[in-house]
Amino acid sequence: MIYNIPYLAVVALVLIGLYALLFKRNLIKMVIGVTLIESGVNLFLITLGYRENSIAPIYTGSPGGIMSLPVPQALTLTSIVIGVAVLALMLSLVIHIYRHYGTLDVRKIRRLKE
Amino acid sequence: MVSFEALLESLQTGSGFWHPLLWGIAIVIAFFIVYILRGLGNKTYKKQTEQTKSFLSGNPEYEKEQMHVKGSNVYWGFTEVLKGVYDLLKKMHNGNASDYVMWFVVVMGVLFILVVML
Amino acid sequence: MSEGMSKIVKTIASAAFPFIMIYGLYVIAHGHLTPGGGFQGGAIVASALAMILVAFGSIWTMGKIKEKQLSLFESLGAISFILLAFLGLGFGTVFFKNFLVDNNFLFGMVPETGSTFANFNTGGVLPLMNFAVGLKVIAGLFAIVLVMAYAIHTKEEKL
Amino acid sequence: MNVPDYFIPLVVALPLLGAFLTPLVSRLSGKARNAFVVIVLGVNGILIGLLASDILTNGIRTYVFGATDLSLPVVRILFEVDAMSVFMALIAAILSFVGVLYSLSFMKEYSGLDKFYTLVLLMTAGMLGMMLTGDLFNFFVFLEITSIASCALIAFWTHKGESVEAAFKYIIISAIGALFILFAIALLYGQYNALNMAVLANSIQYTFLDKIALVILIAALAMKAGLVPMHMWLPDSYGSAPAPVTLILIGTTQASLYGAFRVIFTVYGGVFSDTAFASNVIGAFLVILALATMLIGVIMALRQSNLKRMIAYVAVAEIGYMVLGIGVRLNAALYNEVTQTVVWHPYTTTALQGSILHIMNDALTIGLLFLVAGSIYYATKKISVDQLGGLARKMKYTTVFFVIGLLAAAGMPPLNGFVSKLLIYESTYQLNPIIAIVAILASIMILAVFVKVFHAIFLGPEQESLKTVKEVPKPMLIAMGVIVCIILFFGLFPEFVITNIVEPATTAILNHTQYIGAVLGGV
Repeated sequence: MIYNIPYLAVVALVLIGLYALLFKRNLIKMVIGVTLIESGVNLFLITLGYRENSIAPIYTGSPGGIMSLPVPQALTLTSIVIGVAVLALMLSLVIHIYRHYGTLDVRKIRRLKE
Repeated sequence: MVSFEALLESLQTGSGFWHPLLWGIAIVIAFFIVYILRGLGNKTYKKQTEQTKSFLSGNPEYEKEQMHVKGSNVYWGFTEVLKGVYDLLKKMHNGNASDYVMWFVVVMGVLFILVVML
Repeated sequence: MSEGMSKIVKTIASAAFPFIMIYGLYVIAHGHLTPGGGFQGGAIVASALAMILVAFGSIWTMGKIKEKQLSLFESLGAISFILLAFLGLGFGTVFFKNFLVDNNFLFGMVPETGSTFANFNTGGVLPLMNFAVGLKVIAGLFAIVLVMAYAIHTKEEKL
Repeated sequence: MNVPDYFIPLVVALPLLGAFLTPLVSRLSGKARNAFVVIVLGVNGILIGLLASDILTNGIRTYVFGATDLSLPVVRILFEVDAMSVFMALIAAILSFVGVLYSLSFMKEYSGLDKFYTLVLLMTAGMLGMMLTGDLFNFFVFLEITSIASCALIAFWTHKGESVEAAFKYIIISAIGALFILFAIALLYGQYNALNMAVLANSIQYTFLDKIALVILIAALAMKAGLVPMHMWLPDSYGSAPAPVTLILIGTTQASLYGAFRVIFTVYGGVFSDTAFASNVIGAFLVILALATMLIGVIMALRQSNLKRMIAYVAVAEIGYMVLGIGVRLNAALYNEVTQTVVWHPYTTTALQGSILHIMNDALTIGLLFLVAGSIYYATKKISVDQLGGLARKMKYTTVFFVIGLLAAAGMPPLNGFVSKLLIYESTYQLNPIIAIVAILASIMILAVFVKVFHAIFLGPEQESLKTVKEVPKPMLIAMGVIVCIILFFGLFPEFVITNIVEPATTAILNHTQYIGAVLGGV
């Protein structure tokens, strides 16, 4: 059971992120929702790479024994880098939207519809 | 390089075929027929007579600029008949970013039920 | 934010800045030996720069460094990364080939397999790529933060 | 023609290098930058052409990054190029080259052009990476690169609120889609310890987690490709972006569609050739969504007054035709009790051929129509069909291009849309006549939409406000002319195109064992 807690956290993070995206009206909160989903997925990747009683995959002065998988960590890092870029882009777009619309309410930012 | 014969092969679709040369000939013939028909009409066409004026059920003709039907009005009747459909679609395309995500979740849910549950 | 914060904050930020900077550069330089590398170290350095930005205000920072210079550094970092990949094609016949490894010259040592002590002079092109990525990340992240801070400032001015 | 191995990474690396060199080159002068970008994309197009001619005759090829051999296939980054990949890469090459050529004069009066061209090159690199990669995680990375670059390009006109709004919606959709794709990739990785598509396809078991991964991948890629009811971002972003950006955006949506092809027919190819039931269910679902896509696309297009939005809705409808091929292929799978295998009717292959050919045709025709809309905006600064009229008097080349585009989009012979749609109608009719009827109806309505546009914009008397309108400059006309030439070629010589490009692509996408064998050596 204790090993399932990270997976439960993943599900919780993704669901909270989706909740924020679906039901929160503030654009900043929607952006936070996206980053929450991203954290959930990253946590999932990291958890997949863990092996019981393993050490970090660094050879420098390592005590020996099982190492956790380095590949998911590399994937997570890539995903974090991409996440930073997406986050920066979303926030700058929010700044621009606020300038044009004077509001951050997602229900009022609907000039493009139908 | 591409040989010319390779270009001219015909496409078989099962119940029909497509040959570039045949189609080319057909288009030329069609243009020829159109030209002849136009020539037939051209003979009896006389400029600056009653014949060239349009007849609008006896109503006076407006200036050409006023007669141009604007883009939004072209399919007025069609959109009027399908008003119910359009109202539904308008409700669907409401431009709310949250709803865009909601549709994704809905489709994922339906596919989940179809693929995993069944 | 545009005016900068109090004298205390400015002094402490100036004092902390070199340490964070050195730590970030350490992480970049040791990317091939420890967890870390170009992006992580670059993010640390960029956060140090962001601290200075918050402490001293965006106008002061804009006076010191322009966004154009930053984007120049950013593209230099990206170009050196891609060029290293292309050099792999030139020297080793394969794209991204680690052509520097095993030459006993620059980062050319091959470490023993298994648990060893850190030998900085290993890794082939990896440290160089880390430097390139680090440069790009420092410039890129700082440019983003700077432009955002400046954009908020111009908005305040308008109202 | 045989090309050396390094052409494969060069195709992606060259635009990437060009993208980062562009800010430096543009410090010299604007002309130097323009020439540089055009040369980079032109050379890249030639490379893709050579690579395509090699792959189409000699078959599948792989390229391993950073090593000469594939000692560790599970970890190494790998490009795997088959006929389907190069088919898509050809589209990307055409679209990006024409888009840049067009923007030479279209974007002239705007500032920040070095960033514009950098982003265009980045987007091209990302698009090509998605099409050529043989690794699911790489696919995700390139998908994100493409999304970020294209989002920044959609918001290029930051002085317009609509552009920024569309870009925000686009990035939300892209981020969610890409994150869920990453989640699905993680599910697959956790089970099979591999990210390589060939390795995954070789070892996939269709367990419970695989089913979830399939659901997520199909839904997310379909959203990125713009399938109803997840299409709403598409008219927003297509309608608000600058015209050349829209042209390249078509390529990115089709790259996502290519991802769906790859996932369904390659990664899950082995699953679907063992069990017919799952394939039938997903196929039926995709067919229904494809039909809805066609109908809703055209019905919404009919009442638009914004020209670019209208074409964008027609683009949505065209996506339906492409997905229809996948759906029909999956739905018509039959389990043969005697031989214990899944068999397909030959017409499903024809349907898939039609769909794959339609990917190319859609890129060309819808792209041409967007370019025409951009030309009209460039010449008149108006985009609403209500404010336009009588433009045929002033812009005769543009009018001709529009007529060709509208006939091609509606599937009139002898233009390219006819061939692919004919293949789709004939093959889907054998599955269920209703599908073909709906497809034909949608085609007719596309014609109706464009006849309306043609009447409203080009015909009629000269408008008072449009007296000073001039024909657009030469680079834009050349860009449109290039597309028109390709359209005419595809329309006149369909058999040539189908035997030489589309059939190899269809065979490649359907033959997942060959794809696996290229990496694992004929397991």
